[in-house]
Amino acid sequence: MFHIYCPYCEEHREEEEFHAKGQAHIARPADPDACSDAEWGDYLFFRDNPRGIHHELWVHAVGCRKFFNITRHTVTYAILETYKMGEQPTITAESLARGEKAGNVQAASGGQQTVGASDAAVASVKGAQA
Amino acid sequence: MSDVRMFDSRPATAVDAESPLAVSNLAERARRSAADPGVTLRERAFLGHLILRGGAIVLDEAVREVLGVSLPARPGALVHDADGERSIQWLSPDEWLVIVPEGEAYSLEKRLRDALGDAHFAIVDVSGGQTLVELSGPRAREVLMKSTPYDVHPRHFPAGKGVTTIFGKATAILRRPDEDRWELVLRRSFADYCYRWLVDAGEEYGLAVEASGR
Amino acid sequence: MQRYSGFGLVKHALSHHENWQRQWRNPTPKKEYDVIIVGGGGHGLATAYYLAKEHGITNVAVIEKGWLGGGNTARNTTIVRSNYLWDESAALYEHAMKLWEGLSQDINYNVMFSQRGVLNLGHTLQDMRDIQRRVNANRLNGIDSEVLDARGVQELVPIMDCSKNARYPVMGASWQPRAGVARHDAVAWGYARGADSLGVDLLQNTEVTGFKILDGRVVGVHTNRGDIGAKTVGCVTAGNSGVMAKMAGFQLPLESHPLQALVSEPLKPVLDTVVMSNHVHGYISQSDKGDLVIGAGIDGYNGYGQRGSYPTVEHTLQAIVEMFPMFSRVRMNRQWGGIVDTCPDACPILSRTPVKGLYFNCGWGTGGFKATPGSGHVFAWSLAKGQMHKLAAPFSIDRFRTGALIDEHGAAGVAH
Amino acid sequence: MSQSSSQPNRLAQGGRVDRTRKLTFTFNGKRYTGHPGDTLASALLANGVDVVNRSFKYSRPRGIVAAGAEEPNAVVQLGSSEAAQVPNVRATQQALYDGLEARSTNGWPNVQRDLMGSVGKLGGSFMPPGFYYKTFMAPASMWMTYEKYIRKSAGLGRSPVESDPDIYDHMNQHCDVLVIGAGPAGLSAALAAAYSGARVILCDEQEAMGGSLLDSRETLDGDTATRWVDAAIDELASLDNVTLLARTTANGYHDHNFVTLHERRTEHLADVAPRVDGRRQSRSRLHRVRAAQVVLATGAHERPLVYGNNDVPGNLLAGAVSTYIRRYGVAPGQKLVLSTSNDHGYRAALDWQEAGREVVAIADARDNPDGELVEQARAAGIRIITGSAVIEAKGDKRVSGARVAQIDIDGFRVAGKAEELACDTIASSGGYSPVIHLSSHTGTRPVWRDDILGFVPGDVTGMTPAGGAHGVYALDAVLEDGVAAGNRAAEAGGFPAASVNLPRASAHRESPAVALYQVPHEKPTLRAPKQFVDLQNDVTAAGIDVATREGFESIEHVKRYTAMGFGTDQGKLGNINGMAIAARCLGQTIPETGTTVFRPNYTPVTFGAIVGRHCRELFDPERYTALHEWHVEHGAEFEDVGQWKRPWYFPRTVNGKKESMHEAVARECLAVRQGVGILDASTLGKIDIQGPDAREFLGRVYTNKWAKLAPGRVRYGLMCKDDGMLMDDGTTSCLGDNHFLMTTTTGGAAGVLEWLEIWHQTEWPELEVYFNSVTDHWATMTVTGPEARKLLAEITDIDLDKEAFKFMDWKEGNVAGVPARVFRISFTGELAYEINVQANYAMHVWKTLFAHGEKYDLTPYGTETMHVLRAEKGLIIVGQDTDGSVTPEDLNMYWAIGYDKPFPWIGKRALSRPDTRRVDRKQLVGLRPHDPKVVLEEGAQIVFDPEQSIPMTMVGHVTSSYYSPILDSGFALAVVKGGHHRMGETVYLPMVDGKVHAAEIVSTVFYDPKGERQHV
Repeated sequence: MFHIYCPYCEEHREEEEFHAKGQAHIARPADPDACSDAEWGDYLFFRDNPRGIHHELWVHAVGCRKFFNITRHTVTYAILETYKMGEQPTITAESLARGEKAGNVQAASGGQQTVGASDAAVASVKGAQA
Repeated sequence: MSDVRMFDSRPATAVDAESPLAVSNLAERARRSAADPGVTLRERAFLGHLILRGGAIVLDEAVREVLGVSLPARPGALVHDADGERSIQWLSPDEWLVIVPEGEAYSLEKRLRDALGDAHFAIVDVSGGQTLVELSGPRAREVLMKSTPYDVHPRHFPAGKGVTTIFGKATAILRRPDEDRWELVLRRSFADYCYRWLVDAGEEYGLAVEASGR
Repeated sequence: MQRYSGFGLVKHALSHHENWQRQWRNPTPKKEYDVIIVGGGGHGLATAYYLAKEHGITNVAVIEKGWLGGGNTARNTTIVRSNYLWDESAALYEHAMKLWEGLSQDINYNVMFSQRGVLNLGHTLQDMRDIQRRVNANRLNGIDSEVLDARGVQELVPIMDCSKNARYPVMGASWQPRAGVARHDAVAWGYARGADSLGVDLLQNTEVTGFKILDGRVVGVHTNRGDIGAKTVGCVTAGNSGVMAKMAGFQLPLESHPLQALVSEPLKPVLDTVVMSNHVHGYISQSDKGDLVIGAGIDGYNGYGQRGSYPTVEHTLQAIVEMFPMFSRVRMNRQWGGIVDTCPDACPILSRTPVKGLYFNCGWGTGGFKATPGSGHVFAWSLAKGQMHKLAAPFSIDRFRTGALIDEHGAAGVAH
Repeated sequence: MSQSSSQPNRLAQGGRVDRTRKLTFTFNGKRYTGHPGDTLASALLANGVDVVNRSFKYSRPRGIVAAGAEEPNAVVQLGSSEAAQVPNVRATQQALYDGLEARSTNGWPNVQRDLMGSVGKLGGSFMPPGFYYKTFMAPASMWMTYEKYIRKSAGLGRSPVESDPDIYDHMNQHCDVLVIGAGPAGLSAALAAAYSGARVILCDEQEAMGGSLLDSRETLDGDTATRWVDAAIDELASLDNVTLLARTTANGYHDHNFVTLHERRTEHLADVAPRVDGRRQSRSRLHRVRAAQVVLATGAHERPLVYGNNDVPGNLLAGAVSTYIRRYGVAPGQKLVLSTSNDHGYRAALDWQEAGREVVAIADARDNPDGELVEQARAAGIRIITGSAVIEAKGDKRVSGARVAQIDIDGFRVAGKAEELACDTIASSGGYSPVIHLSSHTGTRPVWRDDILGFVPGDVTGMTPAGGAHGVYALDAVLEDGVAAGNRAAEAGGFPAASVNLPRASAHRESPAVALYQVPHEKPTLRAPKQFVDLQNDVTAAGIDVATREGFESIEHVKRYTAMGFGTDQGKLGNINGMAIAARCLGQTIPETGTTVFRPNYTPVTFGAIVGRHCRELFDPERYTALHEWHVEHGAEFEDVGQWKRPWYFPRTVNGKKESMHEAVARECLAVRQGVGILDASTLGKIDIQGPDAREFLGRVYTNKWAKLAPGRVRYGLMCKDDGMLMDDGTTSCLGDNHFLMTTTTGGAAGVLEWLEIWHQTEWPELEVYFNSVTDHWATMTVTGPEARKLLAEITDIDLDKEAFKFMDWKEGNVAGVPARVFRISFTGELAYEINVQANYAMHVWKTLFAHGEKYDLTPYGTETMHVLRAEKGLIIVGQDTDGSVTPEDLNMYWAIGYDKPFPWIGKRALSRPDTRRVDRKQLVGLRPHDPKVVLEEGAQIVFDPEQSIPMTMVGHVTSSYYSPILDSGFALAVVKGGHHRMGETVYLPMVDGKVHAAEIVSTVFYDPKGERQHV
């Protein structure tokens, strides 16, 4: 069972309070009528589904009811970062592939301590990427 | 905001009212209370409950002016006014729960609205939709540990804190107004379930129920 | 191929079992095959078997990154049924059911297909409407299916709590007598042995690391044991299908989720049918070894970890004890997780892809095991003919762009 | 030493049992005695009970092998009454209590004279691994019969057939450091972490804490080790930052350091939990622990050696022999032969001799052992046969001898002539396997270490192994390792490292162990006497050999083909041996062969404990409206709608006879159509929406237009997902220009609120609007029927004049003296008022309505009547008439679709996809059965041609179908392909019983098609 840092409640809470809502950062096309059927189908249904780093949308359903994003490894289940709506991840598959240091794993503001972002976790992430 | 319709839900003349736990018949259970209870349960019915929505900066001044306390801006914070009768609790970055004595909700909402003027905010009366249950006694914390996955250890849950979390299979707001008491704010439709859960969880410690008076 | 029989067993016993042949070879990869199947689970092995047996295509390799049948084939709760709501699904699963019925004899490997019947319980009025709808559709599709009331359920499963006291009393059920369970590992091994004996190369510990694509057409695969050429590649990799699609340069409408299951300690026979409840959310049967085999729900997040979250197990056992209060003192021995690739409409994908010659068979979600023979059979036909089998055609990827979903979620709506 | 006559193997002294008190118990119906402090296993051994079970596959007699969680054989059925039955209890972990009743789980007619045993003896050779896969295939029709007998002979214990009399519960725990295992490593780790100030939980699965120290020969500070254990536990118990959990097994290690601990609270007392001060207590408790750090101090399990007939009762683990002697004061035999690959095994021989029993010989696989314990044995005059091992046990129901021979380990052969030694007990030790099960649960792979001949835990974030769990075995090193681990864990949580005054332990000189798993026999493995690897599942070395010959080369294949490790002991004894044998057969090393992933649970846990209190009336919340008590008092039958209990119908008792549902619903329907009825509609979801952009937001999430809805007005709306499929419907009222009250379906309430929030928070945060649930705040009473106005007028100050208060208006005022919002919306087609009051006053208003309603025969009705009335009007129920594949167009609700709204509202784009544009989509229509007496079955499938053969082409199905009392006929709603263009056509409904109903496609509105009645 995950232990998830809610960036709004500013503390770790049990997974039971949250619901996963699928891949994050999927914007609704601004002009749906201009989308082809294929584009609309892509928006509705097609997802990255990576084995590795996944940015995903969660909601603190039994809590502050806020939606936020989690960067999580889909094999180790290590949560590398949680961040608010409107923010961008500081850890991505690409950043880890570039070998950026664990120091970057800490989010900048407000004690938004990332979970499982120990050297070991990041190393294992890198290992899984290799 | 002038384009919002306020509604005073309380009758001008007294009529019979039933709290969410009326169906649970606390009075009957109170007669079977343990002699030396490890945990005591009491409903504080008919209080005024308001949900306050808006940005902290927008709301703070109005709350200070009307309630005489500053808006608790830290997540999980719970503050009371000077005589301890009125409280305001952080629920989310743009949401607070205000609990006041019976009959005060409407006038409070009105005063807040006046103070807030044209700002973007919302106030919603939910007095009929929830009730407050108080737990006390040396084993109260263990009853809570059986009921919620949230850490209720004093190091983690000092007085002056409140959270929305899981309670059994329902949701509740759990607060700690002071060292000796815990408060549960329960949704009306789940109140009987939560009450039965508490009675079951508390049985082994010796449970006392105090029927609520107004 | 050594034929298996009771007589053979006696003969082998007399020679102290020293003369059993390998059930399959451990071949060196060839440079090129007519068809490569990526994924050595039940579906992939069945595809290879039927390619060889029914279409005479034996220059085939099954490439498996781990051990044969090591994915969801080894991790599911082995329920086999065909009482699906929509015509397209029903036809495909019933096709599988007919193959199940003769499978042990066909492949000379006892897959222990036990037609002990499956009950799908209804606990609300809407459940019962959905059951009636499904049973009526099943009957007109030629699938054995009936509606039982609570008393009928109680007669079939005397140990279940069918009283009005339950939180969600059993109101009735659908009942498919031909449905049942099978021995999951044996399905993979049996198909493997059958395919191998027809000349198929089963390449274990061989991982596909990419597809060789020339002018939009697949010409082979890259593997950790070198490149292997092929004119046709069928990808049957269940939970990893999204990863494979990415290698080939396209996306799929799939999400891979953990699906958990658990077993009790072995018990003397106590439950003779399969009982499933969507509403209280748990399903249960008893294996021939005596374990209660219990299925849990899908975890809400994407996961390739072959494990899920503990609350899912808690909720499942709550459901089981709600239905069978007497199992409260039975003990849970082991839990595990599989990786299920789920489609938005809870139906599989059997489809061509944007890459010519590359076909995908995936998205089976929680329904994969029961479809194994049918899936392999129609996929083999499709690979052999270069066009999708008529039972597979509705399950094209295109449906997510045209909107022609086959929504098996459909039967589960909200109620007033 | 003398021995008690009733317990022939009980030593006169020693051990931690209380000989002054006797406990009586029965095993297989025979009475025995034991003492407090005994396990069932130690008491059985004390009483000289050799055969405790029959094996699973071959029905061979089996005895106790181990003293703890790794025991594979002594799996018994416990319980003195039917409801208290517990299957598959490990006798080695069951504390003895007075009155305990246990039985063997296998053996017919009994374990001593088992008929299957002879079958097993003969049949054993016909049952190689994969036996079932190769047989029982002909004829195909016989499989179900074969299976019946296979099932009968399988299984261990039996489930009770009565409900559990006991209760269980959960405790959610949080700590800085969770220490698993209270042996020397765990105790010292807990002390260090506790002194640092961290919140510590220390748990241990055994009846007493102390682990290996409880039966250790070693001294600490010159005193017995148990003295230090007692002091350490006292110290920990005195600290308020420490929670001690005895009899508590860590059974599952989940993500992010979530660990489940199973505390057996009463199983050592009785088979049904006794009451305390008259209060029920839980039989066991599951602690759900979230630990910042975990110290894994789970110790190690001893590995037996694999030799011929190593399953005959009297073959034990060497460590278990020591445990029984030193902890329980039981010597399980008279004459011992020890076979060992290491120094540690020698302790069994020394303990045995000190207990006054005869050590016949020690067969040491090493050529020149010279460790301290070896010297002690030599000094004690024990015969040591070096370079040798027991290659075969003799005996049937008890060991009668051991064949010992020189062995060539590298050549895997017997190097000399075997000598047969008479004995009744063979102890074996092949070294230790660290207990790594828990760390494996997290998905981490264990790592093989050649220096300790075992797997150690892989890395887990936030987990530190200590002591035997990662191959540290010398006591002084273990204690120090524990302190280091405890400190490391505490420091990770920001606590300062603490020093612990460790007791002095003496260091011992050891001679290195040798890697020995399967012992060679004169005959090749396939022809040798059975050499058991997994005793519970009857997996032999030969079975593994055959599996590898057949091409099962992955260890997972070997496991699955032979069933190795799938027992209730999960291969604690046998897995490493099995892996070593497979590795040898395949010509690989053990790490090349790999290990298998252990899964939760470490030891089995009752379903009840996992369920906790989430059962019976607390299985799932029952949600009540404010009027629930009235409904109960008035005899309502209830329908489960989500978690709500809603009145389904209100049967009256007329002349002592209770109405059927059909009768009650017919009466309720007519009451509404002809008089006045009342419905508790409080369960509908209600969402308060405030903000300057509220109206804009509604326009985006509903399909229809909201721009012009004036305050005081109400509108019905449809909500779609972006795939164009209907997800919810309801009315929304304009309370003020910036203030709306949305209603949702009962089942959709939570989902719709989340739906609004997700769009607001993720896509349109710039819109100024707030959503709040007010579902529970308001109670809603629908008063409907031609007499509704008259009734309501009696108790309200609202002007109900039809011009002043029109259909789809809402008004404020008092009802029964209570402030109310009243909405003129109708789900029945009749004149209707939905009265909303604050829920605390609902009962007063409801009762007042009835007080005044008597003269109008005010009739309460439930959901069934509501359904009939709305269906007569063609009003849909989302989830019944729709199913996630239905668009508003399919429902012919073009009037509620704002194609030209400026914002591309949710669901709009999808309506122009090829599939949603199809003209032959399934569309909602009415069906009028040709025979008006027929009420079509809901879910009946529709065909155009009833004569076709199966499989038929189905074109739709019935979604709602009722008898209409007002029309005195059956009627239905259905979806039919292209139905909107097929009005008047006849369709057919072939039923299960062979009947085929014919029905005409008609409008969905069956009653009052012009809608005049609701406008009065």
